[in-house]
Amino acid sequence: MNNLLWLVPTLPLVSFLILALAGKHVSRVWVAIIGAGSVSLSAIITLIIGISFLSLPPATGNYSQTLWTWMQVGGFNPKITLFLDALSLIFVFVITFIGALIHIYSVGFMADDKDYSRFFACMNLFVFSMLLLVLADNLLLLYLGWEGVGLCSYLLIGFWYENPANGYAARKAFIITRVGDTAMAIGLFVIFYQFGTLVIPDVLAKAPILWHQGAYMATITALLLLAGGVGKSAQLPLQTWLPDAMAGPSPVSALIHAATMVTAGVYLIARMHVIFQLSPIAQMIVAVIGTATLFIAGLSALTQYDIKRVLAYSTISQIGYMFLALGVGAWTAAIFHFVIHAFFKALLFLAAGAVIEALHHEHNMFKMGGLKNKLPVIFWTFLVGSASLAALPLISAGFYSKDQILWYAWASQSGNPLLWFIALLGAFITALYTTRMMILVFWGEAKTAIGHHPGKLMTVPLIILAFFSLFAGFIELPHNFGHFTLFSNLLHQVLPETVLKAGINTELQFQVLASLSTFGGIYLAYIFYYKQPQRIEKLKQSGFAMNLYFFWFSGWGFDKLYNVLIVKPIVFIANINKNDVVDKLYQGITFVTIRLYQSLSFTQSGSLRWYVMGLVIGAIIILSIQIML
Amino acid sequence: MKSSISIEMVMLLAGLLFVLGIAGVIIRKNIIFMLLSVEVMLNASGLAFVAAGSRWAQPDGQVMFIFILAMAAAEVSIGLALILQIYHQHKSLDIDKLKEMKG
Amino acid sequence: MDSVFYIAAFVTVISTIMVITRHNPVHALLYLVISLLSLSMIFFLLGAPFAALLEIIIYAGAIMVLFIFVIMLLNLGKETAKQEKEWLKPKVWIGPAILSAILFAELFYLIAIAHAASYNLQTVNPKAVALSLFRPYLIGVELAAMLLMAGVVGAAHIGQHKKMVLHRFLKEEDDTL
Amino acid sequence: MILVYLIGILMGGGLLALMLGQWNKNLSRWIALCALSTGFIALLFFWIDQYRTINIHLSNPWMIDYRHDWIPLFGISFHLGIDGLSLLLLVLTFFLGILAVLCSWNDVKERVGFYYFNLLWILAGISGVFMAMDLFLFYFFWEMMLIPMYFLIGIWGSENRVYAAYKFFIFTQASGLLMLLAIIGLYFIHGRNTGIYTFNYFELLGTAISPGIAFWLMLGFMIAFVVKLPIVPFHTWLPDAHSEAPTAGSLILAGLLLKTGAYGILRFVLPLFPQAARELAPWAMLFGVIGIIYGAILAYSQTDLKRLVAYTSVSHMGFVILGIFAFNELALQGVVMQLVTHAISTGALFIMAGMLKERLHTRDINHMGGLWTEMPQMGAIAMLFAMASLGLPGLGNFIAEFLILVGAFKANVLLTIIATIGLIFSAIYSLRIVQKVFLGPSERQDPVHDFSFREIMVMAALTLSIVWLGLYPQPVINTVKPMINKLEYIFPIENKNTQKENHQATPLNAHQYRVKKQE
Repeated sequence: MNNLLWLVPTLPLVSFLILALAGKHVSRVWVAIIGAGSVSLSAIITLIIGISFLSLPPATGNYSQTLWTWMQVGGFNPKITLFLDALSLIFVFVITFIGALIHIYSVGFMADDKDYSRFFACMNLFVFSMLLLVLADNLLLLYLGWEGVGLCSYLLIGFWYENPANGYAARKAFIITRVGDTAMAIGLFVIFYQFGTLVIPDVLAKAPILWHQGAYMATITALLLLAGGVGKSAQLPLQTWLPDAMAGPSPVSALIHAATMVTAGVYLIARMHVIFQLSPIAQMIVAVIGTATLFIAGLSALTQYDIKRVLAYSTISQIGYMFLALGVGAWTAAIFHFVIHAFFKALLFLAAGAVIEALHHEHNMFKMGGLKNKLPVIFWTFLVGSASLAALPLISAGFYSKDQILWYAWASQSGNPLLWFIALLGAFITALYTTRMMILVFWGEAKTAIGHHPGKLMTVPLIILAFFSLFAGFIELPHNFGHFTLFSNLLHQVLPETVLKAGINTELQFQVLASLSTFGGIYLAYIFYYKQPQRIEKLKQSGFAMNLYFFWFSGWGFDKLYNVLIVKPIVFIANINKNDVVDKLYQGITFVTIRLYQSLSFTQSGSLRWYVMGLVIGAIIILSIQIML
Repeated sequence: MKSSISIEMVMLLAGLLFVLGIAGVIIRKNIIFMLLSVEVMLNASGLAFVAAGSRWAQPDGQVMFIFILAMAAAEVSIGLALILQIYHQHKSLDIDKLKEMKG
Repeated sequence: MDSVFYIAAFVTVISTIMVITRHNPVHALLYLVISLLSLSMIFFLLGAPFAALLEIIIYAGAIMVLFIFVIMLLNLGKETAKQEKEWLKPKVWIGPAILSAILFAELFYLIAIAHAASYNLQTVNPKAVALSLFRPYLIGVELAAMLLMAGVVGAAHIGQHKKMVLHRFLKEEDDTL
Repeated sequence: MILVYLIGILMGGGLLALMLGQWNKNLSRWIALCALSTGFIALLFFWIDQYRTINIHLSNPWMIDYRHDWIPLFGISFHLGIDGLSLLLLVLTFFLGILAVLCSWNDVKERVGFYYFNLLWILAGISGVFMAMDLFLFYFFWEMMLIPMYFLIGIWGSENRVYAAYKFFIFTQASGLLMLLAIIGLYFIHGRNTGIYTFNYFELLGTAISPGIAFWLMLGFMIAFVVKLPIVPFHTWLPDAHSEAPTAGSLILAGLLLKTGAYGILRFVLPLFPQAARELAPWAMLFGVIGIIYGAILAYSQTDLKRLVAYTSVSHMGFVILGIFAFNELALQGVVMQLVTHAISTGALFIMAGMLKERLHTRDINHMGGLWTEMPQMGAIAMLFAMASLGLPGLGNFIAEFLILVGAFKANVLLTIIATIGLIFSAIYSLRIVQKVFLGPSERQDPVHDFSFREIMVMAALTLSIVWLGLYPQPVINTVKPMINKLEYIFPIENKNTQKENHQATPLNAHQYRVKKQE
């Protein structure tokens, strides 16, 4: 099955080329078939490869296929090699499967858009780059996928280019992720000079030999890679771009800003786990960043009125959970949460997209309402997604993945109670804003009329995703629910076991605490937004609450901070130096020469007597020199 | 007949005349006076040539003097013609009137 | 012999100073003639009789006459003398005078310190001059001839009274004088 | 002999175009085109058969040599010779030459014959510069490429073209004269040492010069090349020259004239004065990095499209200097890649800027906007080349910049980090171009037509080459390998062993690792 591997990324690439080059001359039906078809085909091929991978696992634990040597310069010869092992199999499966569903959905969603072929071209290019990122065997190829993904997110966020705000959001996304990419590039240089190669398996093999535990270089490299991951996965310092990235169409937000691209950072850290294990400080920083982000993003999500921005902040928060899991060494839990999160977040975004389209592109949740019986399918699928997001115990898949992270945050070797407590608080806030969203959108009286009912093409993917959001959790049950850990057995071929603290046994208590926090969140939201809305009016009076509201609403003021700290100075320098101060230097030279020649020409006064006088003075000077010598 | 005038004295005289000529050219504003002073300067140089010639008993001095004379004659004729023309156009012989050739 | 030389030198210097200081052009011209005559006297003393004669005939005789013609032609009489008076205010000539004084001082100093031995001057008879004139300096003579021809042609051309054509809408200059 | 034919075709073509230009304009265009295409095809065949035997003569980089005495008295000979680098840049010259002729097909109306005469003679000068193996001849061609470019900018430029032409000419000429001084100094020193007075490059290579003089001679050469390859203090002629030059002119200016500077450093400064070059290295790298950041910030603040693209090439050339003075194989390969890919990507941006000026009659990006709706093809291609200029992996520029940065990282870590930060700025200005020109609301009333067939051909050629260089740059790298190995031979700092051992690693496992690496 090894030789089929190259088909998975090339199919989307081929369909991208077809659509990009001949997009205009192909009818809309064919565009849909090529666009969605290619991704579904590669999903099917992935299934085939996956089955063969699981049924008879290869000896080396991975499939590897070298297409050609990218370049050969002295000691540096990266090859274009596709490398599939357990970790990348899961990622490829998620990307292609959810990608296919989203493509099918967007056939219906983008039906009346005029740039139909350009949309599918960019989406296919995105799937290709993401697959390349995940299947890359050396860091340079990974970097190629990394930047390709950044490019596609830029193209798709700014898809409706008439409105300059979309263009601005797209550029903001690209530049902030580019900051992260540059840090990662420097990390690549350090790795190359430490190990002489960029091939990931070699790097991971040589790292423990060359660096001892807690080595200074290990921490530097880990932090640089983390910076790259933080940029792409919109974690703490560089998370301001994701809420603005909601300017793109909903399928884009679903695919790129929920399921796949934003988790590229998680993949990178999981893939380079050896380096992170070598420097506990770096791993602790990953955990801290994860926790801080989940807390901040959770609170910001609480105050948003635009349905897509709520989901954006919730994505940042959930990825914070994954970073927390990676930070405390719960590698499999992070990947498990990634898979589950991909399902229910894609579902939520697609359902939100359907709601927005039904209400004539109305984004403000407070103007929606009463859709429960008008859009039943959307309601039920949205309910399942929210339940999974809020981690409703036992039923939803979200519970199993998030509960595992909470458990390891406490029980793992490098976990500590503070991280666990904030994570618990985060779970409570998540439940709060999810229920708030549900109530505002589906209950209460309808404020805007339904314009257009979503077609079959849009509802079928929703139902499939809803099914997975419910039942996908059962492939990894906690210990006390019967030892059924299919998922982590697969992953332990690649990622190390999570080392637990000694003498920890009662997981049950933590599960109960987690479910209590979820129920508490749901109940509180129910009280505030359904039972007694007047409580909110009372809250609005108190000045402090309103300041807090605006502070959280603006994403804890990061946007203003970066604006003042970075954007203003550069724009200022650019404006004052518009026509090149160095040029002034040369204009100065010309000015001096002109001034000089003018003063000399003044001596040509034209009067004969002045010239003879000059003659005499010259003679005197010459004679005096003669005398002196 | 031998004469024992020392050559420096003659050179001194020529120098003095030359300087007086230059002074004349600078001081006077009337073109004719300037031309006259130029004539004085020419004579001074002629004197110097002749003195040198006689000092080394070479005819070259006097030959040069003759050339100076020829040149002086030509120069004066053109100079005077110019003066006529200037007087004709500008109605005055003031040198400062002729200022067009300025930088 | 020396005394004659000194007298002649003295006369030349005084008459040259008179030339550059007179207001009336005719007076200046006459003083110049005197200076030329005393100069030819010095030439004679220097043993260059041919040069002395030439000086008198050509220089004093021909060129000075030309000057007189021009002065007569432009009838520079009393009013030019008066005009010269206010042109020659001390403010005008002090600067140049000082300059030429400095120049003379330097010349004097340079010539004085030369103190070459005072050989007696030999006379160079006209025959020797004529011989060298037409043997080694033959080209020089022809050139001088061409120079004179140029002088004549130049003077004739410049002297013409052309009708002064100014630009058509400037004032029309009629052909007087 | 092929070398003489190449220059001969160009010069002859130029003259022919000039003479026939009077009768009908179209003829001189076709002459220029077929002169260039014959040259290009000849070169391609030459490259292919050289490429087959490339790894056999890895030691001797010189492929072909043609020598004929010109002024034997002073030891000046008409000595042409090419190695990997010159061959590559020659192919680039003819390739861009063809594109220049194609893209100025009907936007030059008056004096067409003289226009193509100038164009071809610039190319002849440039190919002469890349081939000259005799310093005097090198200087001759260096001047020869200058004058027609002055005419090109001065006659067919836009508004204040005279100012720009003067500035360009004075800058290059003044620095060129300094180089002449250095050449003559070298000539005499060599003559005094060895008794034979010659300008031949190979003999001058071995001259023993005292470090002091060597430094000054090297500076003489460096000034000429640094002004040509604009490094920040001397770059101010480039934006003016570019914003006023006609499309073909700025294409040649950006694509080729800047490369002669880098070529000069690689050919003359490093081999002739290795010790002095090593002394200058830290300073040169510093100026390179300043160039990158300064060029980027200025590019960000421009409103004139061509000026903006000119400042981007100042920024990219900063990378070249950084790479050259890192003295290791990776960086040098990166430099050569950067020369080729920068020529293509900036050339494409200039062609499009020219097309926009032709259609909208303005270069000011504030008056443009929303052109994507009317010109989707140009929008897509502009997006591609903007991405190329910000170094998107998968396109040529990324390979070049990555190699340079990896190479420079070994030489000087801090400067490389600052240079990598420069990459962020390159992202900012590239995206600004696309946003201001193609995206956003469109307020144009009169319709603007998209690419014509000829323009599609030009753009397709450029896109194919940039993508090919991005995905499979090996042919370019192999062609230049012999030349760079020879350069390596001159700079034997520790870059022979690939890794600088990490000082924390305990000696035991470091040794262990080395042993492991051997088997």
